[in-house]
Amino acid sequence: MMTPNTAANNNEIIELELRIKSELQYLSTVRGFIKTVSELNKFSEETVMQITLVLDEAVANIIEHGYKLKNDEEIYIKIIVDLKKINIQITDFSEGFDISKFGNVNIKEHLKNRKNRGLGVYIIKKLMDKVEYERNSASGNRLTLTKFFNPKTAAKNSKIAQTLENA
Amino acid sequence: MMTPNTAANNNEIIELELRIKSELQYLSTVRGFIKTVSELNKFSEETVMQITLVLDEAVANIIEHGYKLKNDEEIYIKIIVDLKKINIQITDFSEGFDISKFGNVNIKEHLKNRKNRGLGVYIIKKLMDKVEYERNSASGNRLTLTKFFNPKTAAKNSKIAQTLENA
Amino acid sequence: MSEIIINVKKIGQSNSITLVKVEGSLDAHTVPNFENKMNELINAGNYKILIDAEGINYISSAGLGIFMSILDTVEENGGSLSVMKATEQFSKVFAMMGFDDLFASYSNEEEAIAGISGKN
Amino acid sequence: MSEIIINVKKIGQSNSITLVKVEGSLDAHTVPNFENKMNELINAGNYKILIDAEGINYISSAGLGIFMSILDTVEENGGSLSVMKATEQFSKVFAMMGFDDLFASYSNEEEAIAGISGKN
Ligand SMILES: Nc1ncnc2c1ncn2[C@@H]1O[C@H](COP(=O)(O)OP(=O)(O)O)[C@@H](O)[C@H]1O
Ligand SMILES: Nc1ncnc2c1ncn2[C@@H]1O[C@H](COP(=O)(O)OP(=O)(O)O)[C@@H](O)[C@H]1O
Repeated sequence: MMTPNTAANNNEIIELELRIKSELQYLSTVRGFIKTVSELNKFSEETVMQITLVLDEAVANIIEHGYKLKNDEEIYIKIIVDLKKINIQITDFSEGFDISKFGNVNIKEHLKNRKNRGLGVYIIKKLMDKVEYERNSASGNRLTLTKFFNPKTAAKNSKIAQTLENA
Repeated sequence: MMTPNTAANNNEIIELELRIKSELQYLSTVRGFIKTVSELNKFSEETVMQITLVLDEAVANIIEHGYKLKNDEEIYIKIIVDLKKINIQITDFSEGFDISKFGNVNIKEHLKNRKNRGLGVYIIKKLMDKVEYERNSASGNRLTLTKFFNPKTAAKNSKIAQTLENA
Repeated sequence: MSEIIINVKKIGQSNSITLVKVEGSLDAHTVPNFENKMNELINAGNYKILIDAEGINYISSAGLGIFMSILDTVEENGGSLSVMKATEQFSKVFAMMGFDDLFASYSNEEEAIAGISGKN
Repeated sequence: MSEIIINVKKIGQSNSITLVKVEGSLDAHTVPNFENKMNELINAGNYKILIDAEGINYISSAGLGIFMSILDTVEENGGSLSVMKATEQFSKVFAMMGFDDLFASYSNEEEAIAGISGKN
């Protein structure tokens, strides 16, 4: 494998960051950002659709539940793409929410009861291969979402997704 | 006039930041960023065209002349839009270049001699109403570019542009 | 684009179907606006609703949630909620959540009118 | 999109015009590629060049600079550089810099062939 540096020189690593204030109107900006990053990288349409939705859900949750709709708070979205994966790091400075500890939604039960909330976390876990949460008082909450390009690598790493799939 | 805070609540102030590494491939990302910001704000087509070009020129110059094509250096692009103006702040950590001190290009002379460089600074100064440069050893170089929505306000502030226009 | 445009029209036999054309993105930002409009319609007694989704270029879980709650309300009142001309993103998100089993989906207005009228 | 696509074709009487169709954005990133291709063509003796700009969705000063230097070289060799089907952004940037006086601009291939052949 190439070192990150060589890869960067060959345009094989992409690293971009978008910083927004905690306002729901910026959700469309976040989606536009993904679209632009995708054009740089020629992701498949399916991948673009999935990471767009996941990022929208994650950022909407931070604004609504993390910052409780308070404007003017910070959210950083960093995208790092290498030959194997798309890595999305979302940073915020709210109280924090450990998504990995959040009970899996039984989507069939959910639909039966016509609950109209609680779908965002389900979508995030279902569509990403890896979902990690880390909290640090200084550097804030960091949600790291990973999607592998190679379906085989993905399968190995997508225990959560598989569990949900079989739910 | 509204306080910034009230305005933000009314979606009248927009503040977004894009952070890129010093690679020319990201110029298209920067342009995509402007496009997305413009959609949020419904700028005129003319304005979008102008700020897209100006930002592309300014960032290309930082990468080529400031960072001398060295990858992996940081460039921050912040856009703040209020009811009166679009404000673009570009930050980098290279040696710095005071664009305001750069001699104005005589574009006719330039064209006569068929010089194929030195057009970027001309474009930046011509299309923006205000071009300011500030250097701080800690926080880097900051180029602040302003475009007013109201042509009357713009005229008052566009001494540089006018001088160029008459050149 | 951050706004949505909603247009309402009565169609079908004796104008019994309320066709709601939605244009824009249905995300957490725009959904409250959509929800208000739908609630107005439902409160005014429109229970047979057909959504023209051709202009919905994006839907997130916030949008899905509203579809669920509209479905609840109209069915309680003996009505129905259907969708026509769904875009790819819309269809995929609905299918991913298993929502496609809950809503009738049509490819055009004629089919939709026939289908909805046949059902009730 | 960060890449450009360049297609070359000979047109006009006795194939004397080199039509270069450029697709993509001509910015500081893509211009070296464009410049290399143009230098190849010029070094091979193609001095009557027509650029099909329909697919150039964006041009910055880096792109303008190359047009200037191509113009220099082909005119030195008794040739010409023309543009056809320019997009709005392309035309505006050219006009802003006063470049529109230096290049013949045509709206389609027929006009271009007539114009270029008439000139030389
Ligand atoms: N970033 C976050 N900060 C705090 N709480 C969160 C966050 N994300 C999700 N949650 C919690 O998890 C719940 C489920 O989230 P989600 O599945 O997106 O559904 P919804 O947002 O519709 O409630 C939320 O209601 C909230 O209590
Ligand atoms: N950000 C920058 N850092 C250092 N030097 C710069 C910067 N921007 C412009 N310059 C200097 O100003 C000159 C003119 O720039 P410009 O008008 O963009 O033309 P070009 O980039 O084609 O030379 C450059 O050649 C360079 O010497």
